[in-house]
Amino acid sequence: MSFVVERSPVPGWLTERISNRHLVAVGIGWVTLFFVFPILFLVVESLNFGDGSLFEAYRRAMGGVYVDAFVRSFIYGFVTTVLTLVFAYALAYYLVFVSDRVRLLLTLVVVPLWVAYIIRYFGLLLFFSPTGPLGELGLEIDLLFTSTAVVLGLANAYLPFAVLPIYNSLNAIHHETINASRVLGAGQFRTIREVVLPLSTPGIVAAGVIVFILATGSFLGPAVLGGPNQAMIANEIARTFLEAYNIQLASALAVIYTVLLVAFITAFNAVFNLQEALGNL
Amino acid sequence: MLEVTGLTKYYGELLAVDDVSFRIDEGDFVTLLGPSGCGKTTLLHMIAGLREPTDGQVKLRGEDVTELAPEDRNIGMAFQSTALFPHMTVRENIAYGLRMHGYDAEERDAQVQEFLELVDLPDHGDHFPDELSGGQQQRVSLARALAYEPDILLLDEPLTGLDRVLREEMREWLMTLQRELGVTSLYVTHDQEDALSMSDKVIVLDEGEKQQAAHPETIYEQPANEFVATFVGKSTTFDGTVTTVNDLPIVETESTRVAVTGDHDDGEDVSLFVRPEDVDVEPVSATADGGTTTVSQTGSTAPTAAATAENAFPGTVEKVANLGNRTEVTVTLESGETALANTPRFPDIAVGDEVTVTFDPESVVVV
Amino acid sequence: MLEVTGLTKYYGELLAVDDVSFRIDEGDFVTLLGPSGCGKTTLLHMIAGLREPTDGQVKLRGEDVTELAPEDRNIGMAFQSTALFPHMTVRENIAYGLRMHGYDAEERDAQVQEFLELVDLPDHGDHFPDELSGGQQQRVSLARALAYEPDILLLDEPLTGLDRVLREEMREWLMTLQRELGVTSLYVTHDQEDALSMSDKVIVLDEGEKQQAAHPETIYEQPANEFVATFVGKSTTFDGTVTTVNDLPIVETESTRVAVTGDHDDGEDVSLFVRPEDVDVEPVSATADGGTTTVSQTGSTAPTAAATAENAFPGTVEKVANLGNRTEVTVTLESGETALANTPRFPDIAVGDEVTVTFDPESVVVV
Amino acid sequence: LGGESNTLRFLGFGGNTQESQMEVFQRWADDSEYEIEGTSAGGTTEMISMIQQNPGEFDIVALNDTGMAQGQEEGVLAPIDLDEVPNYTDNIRDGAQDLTFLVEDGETVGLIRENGATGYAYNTELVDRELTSWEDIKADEFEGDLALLDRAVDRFSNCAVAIGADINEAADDEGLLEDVIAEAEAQNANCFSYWSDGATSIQYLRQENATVCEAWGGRVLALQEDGYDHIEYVMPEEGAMAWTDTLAIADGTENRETVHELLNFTYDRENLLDLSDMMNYTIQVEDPPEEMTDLPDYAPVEDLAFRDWSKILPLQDDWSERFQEVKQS
Amino acid sequence: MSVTASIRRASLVRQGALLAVLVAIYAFLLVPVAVVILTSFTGQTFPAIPYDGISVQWYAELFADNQLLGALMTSFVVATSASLLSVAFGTAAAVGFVRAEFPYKQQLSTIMLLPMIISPVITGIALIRYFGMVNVSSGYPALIIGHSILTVPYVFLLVRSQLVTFDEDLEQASRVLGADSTVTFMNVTAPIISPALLAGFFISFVVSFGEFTATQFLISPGSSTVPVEIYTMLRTGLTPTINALSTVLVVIMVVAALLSRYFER
Ligand SMILES: Nc1ncnc2c1ncn2[C@@H]1O[C@H](COP(=O)(O)OP(=O)(O)OP(=O)(O)O)[C@@H](O)[C@H]1O
Ligand SMILES: Nc1ncnc2c1ncn2[C@@H]1O[C@H](COP(=O)(O)OP(=O)(O)OP(=O)(O)O)[C@@H](O)[C@H]1O
Ligand SMILES: [Mg+2]
Ligand SMILES: [Mg+2]
Repeated sequence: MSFVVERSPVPGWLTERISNRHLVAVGIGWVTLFFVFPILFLVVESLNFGDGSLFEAYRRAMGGVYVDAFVRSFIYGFVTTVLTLVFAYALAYYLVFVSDRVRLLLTLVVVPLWVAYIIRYFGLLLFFSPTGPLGELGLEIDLLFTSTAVVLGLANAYLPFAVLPIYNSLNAIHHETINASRVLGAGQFRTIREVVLPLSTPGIVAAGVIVFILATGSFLGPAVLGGPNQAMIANEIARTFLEAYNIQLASALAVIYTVLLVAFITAFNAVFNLQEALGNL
Repeated sequence: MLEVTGLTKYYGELLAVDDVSFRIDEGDFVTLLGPSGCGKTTLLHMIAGLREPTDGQVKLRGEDVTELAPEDRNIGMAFQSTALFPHMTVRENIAYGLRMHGYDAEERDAQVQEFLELVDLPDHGDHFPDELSGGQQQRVSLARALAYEPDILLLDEPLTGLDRVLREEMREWLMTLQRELGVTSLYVTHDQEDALSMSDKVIVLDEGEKQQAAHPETIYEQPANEFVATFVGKSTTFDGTVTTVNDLPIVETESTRVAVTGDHDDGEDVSLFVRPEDVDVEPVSATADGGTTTVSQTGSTAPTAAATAENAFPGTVEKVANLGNRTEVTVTLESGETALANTPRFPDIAVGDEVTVTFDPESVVVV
Repeated sequence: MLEVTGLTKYYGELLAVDDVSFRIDEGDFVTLLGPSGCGKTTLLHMIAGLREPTDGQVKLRGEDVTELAPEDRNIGMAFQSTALFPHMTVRENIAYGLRMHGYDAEERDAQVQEFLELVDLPDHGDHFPDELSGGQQQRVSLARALAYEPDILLLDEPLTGLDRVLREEMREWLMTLQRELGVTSLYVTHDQEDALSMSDKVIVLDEGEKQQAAHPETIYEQPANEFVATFVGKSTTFDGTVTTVNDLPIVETESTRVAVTGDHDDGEDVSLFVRPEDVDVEPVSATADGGTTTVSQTGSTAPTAAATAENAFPGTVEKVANLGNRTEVTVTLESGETALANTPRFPDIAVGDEVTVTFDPESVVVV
Repeated sequence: LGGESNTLRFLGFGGNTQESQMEVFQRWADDSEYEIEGTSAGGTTEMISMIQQNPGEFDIVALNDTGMAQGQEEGVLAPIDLDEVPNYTDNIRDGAQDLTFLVEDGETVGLIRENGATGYAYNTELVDRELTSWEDIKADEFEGDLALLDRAVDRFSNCAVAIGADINEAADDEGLLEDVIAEAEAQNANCFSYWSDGATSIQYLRQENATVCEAWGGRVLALQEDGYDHIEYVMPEEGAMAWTDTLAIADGTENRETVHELLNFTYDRENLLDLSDMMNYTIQVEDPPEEMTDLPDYAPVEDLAFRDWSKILPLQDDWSERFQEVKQS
Repeated sequence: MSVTASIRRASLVRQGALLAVLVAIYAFLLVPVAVVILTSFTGQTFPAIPYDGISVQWYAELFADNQLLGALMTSFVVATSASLLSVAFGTAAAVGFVRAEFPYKQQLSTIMLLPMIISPVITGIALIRYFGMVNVSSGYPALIIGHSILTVPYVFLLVRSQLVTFDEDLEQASRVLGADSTVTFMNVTAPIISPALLAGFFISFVVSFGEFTATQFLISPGSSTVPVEIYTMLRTGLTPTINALSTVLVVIMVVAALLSRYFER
C-alpha cells in the first residue's frame, strides 16, 4: 500500500508561485552560499596584501616541489583513472551480461565504501608488508612506497565509484543491438569493440571524470602507501597549511590546482559531452 | 534453402517452441504468423544462432548450421526495434555488415550507396538513426540486413509500432524490394493482414506449435483447425454434428441447422466458420413477406431452410461499427450464436433492428 | 457542455493550434481526427489546463475555465501512454482521483469496486500496472479517469500501440462504456476507423486548423475539402474542370473525362474522389466483346463513355494486396491516374493484367 | 554544546600519553564536583585551530614545543599564575621551568611535562651488528629499509646533531644550514618513507617495512612490551633532538582557578612519577628515581639542548619547503 | 536480468577466462576489506593478521569504547542529516534544471558540480575560515552543512539523469485527477524517482560517512566523526577496535542489502 498525500503541506498561494526557476535558484543558492563564497574568500586569502607582490604566494607555488607535486598528481590521476576504468569495465560487463547474481556482486562492489579510506589503505599496507599474508607465504613483493603502490591503492579505493556509472550505461544498451552486430558478422570481441564499448562511452566518461577528480586530489593514498617521492598536491597543500602554517601559500596552491582541474575538465568537455555523460552516474 | 527440423526450445520449464519443422525454398517470402508470446522470436533467434535450441536442427543451403555462431551463418536480420547502432550514421550502419564480411573500402562505398538508393534514402547517409522517422529507420535496418547479400533475410515484426498509414506504405515497399532482390525471406508477424498480403506461404504458430503451413488463400479459405480459422480473420462460428438430409450435408448444432457443402461423414463433430464478408444482413421488414421472421428454426423443429441453397437465420442487431469502406454488423441469432456480417458502408441498419442473416453453404468452412 | 472559442497556441514561432472553435453537447462522443503532429494533443492539453493557450477561451458548463489550474477543472483524461502510476496498485490508481476530490474512504472503496467491475477487471485491483496487458492497462486508465465522475472525459489516442485484435475489442468496449455512463467525451485519434466507428461527431484537424466538423457519414461521403477526402479513407483522385455534355455534368481532366452527378458550374476547377469500395475491376478478357480495351480514352479524343451511366477506364494492374476479407487492387489507368479498387477476397487478378475499372457517377465526390 | 560549568575540557594528542594524563586528572576529579572530558586532535595545527574555532570550549591543553610556539603566536594560550601551582615550582627542576617556549613576555604560559629524544630503532633479527651512531643508518645495506620522521624542523635538528652542530645556530648561519641539509640528503638516500606520527614508525618496524626507523623511545619500549623485543632502541652517540610536551591553559577558559588547582594536583610528585611510568618518558623531577634514569632516552635537563622557537618558528615555512626538496633529491 | 544469448554462447574457454579476470578484480577490490575483517580478530593490541588464534576481545572493547561509539553516533547523525539536505537541495536543483528553460542553463549547472571537482582539502579550509566569518559554529552545524555541500553533486547528477527519463504524462495525469503540483510531486514524482533519491542518499551517506579530509577542519570537541577519530588514533596507534567497527558496518551493510530483496515487491 503506497502512501498517498491528500492535502498539500504548502499553502496554495505559495505552490502557485514556486516555479522551476525558483527550484534552480534554491539549489544554486545553497551551493553558492556555502561553497562558492568560501572558495572566493580563499582566493582573496591567497593574495598577498602585505609587503611585496600581490601574487607572492603564486610565485612561490610555481617553484620546484610544487610543480613536481602538480605534475605527479595529474600523472597519478591519469594512470589511476585508466587502470580503474579497465577493472571497472570488466566488472560491470560481467555483471550486466553474464552474471545471475547481480545484487550480491553489486553489494560487494560497494562494501568497501563502509570502511574508512585510511583503514583500507592500512589493509593494503599490511597485506603487502613482509609480515603480511604474502610475506608469510614467502612471496617477496617490493611494491610498497612506490608510485605503483600509490596508483594501485587509489585504483582500489575509487573502483566502486567507477563501476556504478559504467554498470548503468551498459545496462542501458539495447540487447538487440548486440544481437544485430552478431548477425551482421561480428564476433564477440569485435562486437564489444564496435558496439558495446562505444555505446557505453557515457558511463566510461562519467566514471573517468569522477575517478580522475578523486584520484588527482588524493591525500591519504600517497601518505600511507607512498614514499618520499610520491607526495601529491593535496599532501603539499595540507603540509603548507598544517606544518608550515602558511595559509596564503596553501590557498594559492588550492586555487592553482582548481583552475588546472577545471581547465582540464573543460577541455575534456569539448571532446565529450560531459553533462550528458555525468548524468549516467 | 532453409530447412528447420524438430526445432524445440525450453526456457526452464516453459516450452516456448515445440518440435517445429518447415522448409523455405530459394527466393520465397514466407511468413510466420502467430499471437504474441507464441514463440516466433524464439524460433527466429534459433535460426539466426542467437539462441541455442534445446533440440532440433537448422540447415542453410543444405549445410547443418545448428552449432554455428550467428556471425558465421551469413544471415540478414531486421529487428522489431530496428536495433540500429545509435552511435553510427546511417552509412556506417549499412557498412557495418560489409566490413564484417570483408568487403574492401571501395566495394563497401559502392554497395552502401546502392542500398541507400534502393531504400529511397540516398541523401540520408550521414544522418544518425535518431534523426530519422520510424519508417525511415526501418528501411535503414533493412538496407543494413541486405547490403552484404545474405543467404536469407529474417524479419522480426519490422512493421509493429508504425501507424496504419505508414505501415501500409512500408508493406508495399518491402514486397517490392524483396521481389527486386529475390532474397529468400522469413517474416515474423502477429498481423494477419501482413501475412496474407505479402507471403508465398504462411506458417501459423500457436503456443510454440506449428498449426498450418500453406498459401495465404488456403490459410484463409481452408483453415486447418479452429485456431487458424479464428486467428486469421474474423468468423461466425457454429459447433455441431454432421447429418445428411436429402443427400445434402447438414450440420446440426444445439439449436439450429446449417447447410454446408463437401464430403463429410455422418455423425462427425465439426466446427463451422463463415467469414463476415460472406454473410448478408437484411432488415426483416424489407423481405417480401413482411411481418415476422421469414424462417423460423428455433428449438429442434425440422429445418425448413436446410434443403434450400441458402442458410438464413433471424436475429437482432447487437452492434454496428462503421469502418469507412464497410460496416461491421454484429447480430445475435435467435438460436443463440453471434453472427458477424460486413455490409456496404453506412447501411440503414441500427442496433436493435430485427434482421435476417443469410450465407451460402459454399462459403461455410467445415473443420 | 464544452465550448472552445478561438483557441490558439504558438510554440515559439510554430503555430501548433490555429484559432480552433467548436462545442460539444452533453453526453456526446466527439472525435478529433488528424495526422500526427497536427496539434491534437496540444488542443486537448489546453482544454485540460495542462498548457496555457496563447489565445482563446475554454468554457465548461458555461463557465470560463481558461485560467483555472488542471486540478480545478473536474476533467477526466486518459493518456496515450496510459500514464498509470507504476508504484500504485490498480485499486490505488483508481482511488487517487477520488482522494483528490475528497471522497471519504467508504465512498472511495465502493466507487473503486464499481469501476473495477465496470471495466471488467473485478479481480485485478491488487495488481500493479506492469502486471497487466496493454488492453487491461487502458481499461484501468479509463476507470481512473471516470471514477470521480468528471464533467467531461478527454481521451488522447488511448488505443494507439495496441495490436489490431485488441484494438477492435477495446473500441467496442469503450463505446459501450461511454453509452452506459453517458459521459461527454472528446476522443483524439489519427485513426479514421476509430473516428468513423465511434463518434457522434468528427472534427478533422490539419496543421492546427479545423477542416471539417460533422457526422461520420458526412465526413466520409461529403468531405469538405481535399485534405478530408484523402485523409479519411483511401480514394482514387482526379483533378479537372466541369463541363456539361448532354445535360449531364462531366469533369474533364488532362487526359480523360469522368461523369459525375449533382449541380456544378461549368468551368469550375474541381477534384474528384472515388472510394475503392465503389470501384469495380474486371479483366478485359472477361468483358463481353473480348479482345482489347472496351473503351479507349487515350489522348484528348472525344470520350465515348461520358454520356453513359457508368465511368469505365482501361488500365494495367500494378499491385494486388490480399487483406483477408477483401483485396485491394491498384490499377494504373491508361490516362495516367492511379485507381484503387476493392474486390472480393483472392480475385483472379494478377499484377500486369489488363483490366477495366468502372464506377458509378453517383459515387464520385466532387470537391 | 557549550561545556557545562562543572566540566573541564582537556585537549590532547590522544593515545597513551592522553590516557595517562586523564588517569591522573581523574584522581583529582574523583575528589571534586568536576568532571573532566578529554578530546584529542590529529596534530598541532588541528589543536590550535580547534581552540580558535571553539572559544571557551577548552580549559586545558597538552602541546608539544612546536605547538607551544605556534600557540603563542596564534594567541590561544592564557598565562599561568605559578603562585597557584606551588607543586610545579617545588618538584620540577629549575632549569626546566624557563625554557623559551614556556615563557611569553616574561609570563609563564606552559608547564613542562614529559620530554624525550628522537633516536632510532632497528630490527636486530635483520641486522647482525650493533648500531650506535647516526652514521650507521646511512649504510648501503639499509637502502629502502630506513624510515625517518616527516617534520622539517625535527629532521633538521637530528641532522644538526649528527654533524655535531646546534640547530639554533644553523638558524642564523646559512652555511651551517647547508651542511645540515646535506646531511639530511645523505640520510634521505636510504629512506623509503617519512612517518608523521609515532604509531606509523612502530607500524613500520612491526610490519618489517622498515629495518631501521627513527623513533621515540617510549614507543619502542611499549613495542618491546608487546613482545617485539628484537626491536632495539638506539640513542645515537652523537646525541638526538629533544622534544617536550607541556600543559597549558586555553585562552578563554571560564575555569581559570579550577584549572590551576588541577595543574597543581598534577604536579604532585607522586603523580608525576606515575605519569612518567605510564608514559615511558622522562619528567624533569628533582631526584629522579632509578626507573626513570633507566629509560633509554633519559637525560637531565642540563644535558639537553632545546630549540629556540623564537628563531626557528619564522623559518619553519622555508625549512618545510627545503625539506620537501631533500625528500625529492 | 536478462542475458544476451549471443554472449552466453561464447566458448567455455572464454567464459573461464572472463571469470578468472573477474575473480582477480574482486580479490583486488576486497583485499583491504578482507584484511580489515581478519585483523579485527587479532589477539594483539594492534591490527595484525591473527596467525595464531582469533579473539573477539576487540569487539568487546568496541562496545565499551564510548569515545568511538560517540564518534559513530556523530558520523551517523551528520551523514543522515547531510544526506537529507543534499537530497532536498540536489533534487530541487535537478527538477529545476530539467524542467525549466533559461539562458546559460548548461553553464550554471556546472556550479552544482563544483564541490565534487574541488579537492576536499580546499573545501575544508575554505569552509572553516568562512564559517568563522559568518558565525556558523564548528561541530554539527559546520559538519552537516559542509558534508551536504560535498555530497550534493552526487544527488544532483543521479536525480537529473533519472528525471530525464521520467514520463511527464504521469504528473499531468495527477494534475488532471485533482492534485496540485506539490501533492503531485509527493505522490507521483518522488516515489517514481525514488531509486535515484535512494541512490543519492546512499552515495551521500557513504561519502559523508567516510569523509576525512575536509571534516578534520570542521569538527568541534564532542562532535568528532569516525574517520577523524581514526586519524587521531593514528598518531598514537590504531587499536583493532576500529577494525571491529569496520567489520560490524560491513556486515550490517551486506545483510541489509540481501534482506532488502525480500522487502521488494
Ligand atoms: N529469455 C527468456 N527466458 C524465459 N522465457 C522466455 C525468454 N524469452 C521468451 N520467453 C518466453 O517464451 C515464450 C515465447 O516468447 P517469444 O519472445 O518467442 O514470443 P513471440 O512470439 O516473439 O511474442 P511477441 O509477438 O510478443 O514478440 C513467451 O512465453 C515468453 O515469455
Ligand atoms: N512543448 C513543445 N514545444 C515545441 N513544439 C511542440 C511542443 N509540443 C508539441 N510541439 C509541436 O507542435 C505540433 C503539434 O504537436 P502535438 O503534440 O499537439 O501533435 P499531435 O497532433 O498530438 O501529434 P501526435 O498524433 O503525433 O501525437 C508539432 O509540430 C509538435 O512538434
Ligand atoms: Mg517477438
Ligand atoms: Mg499527440
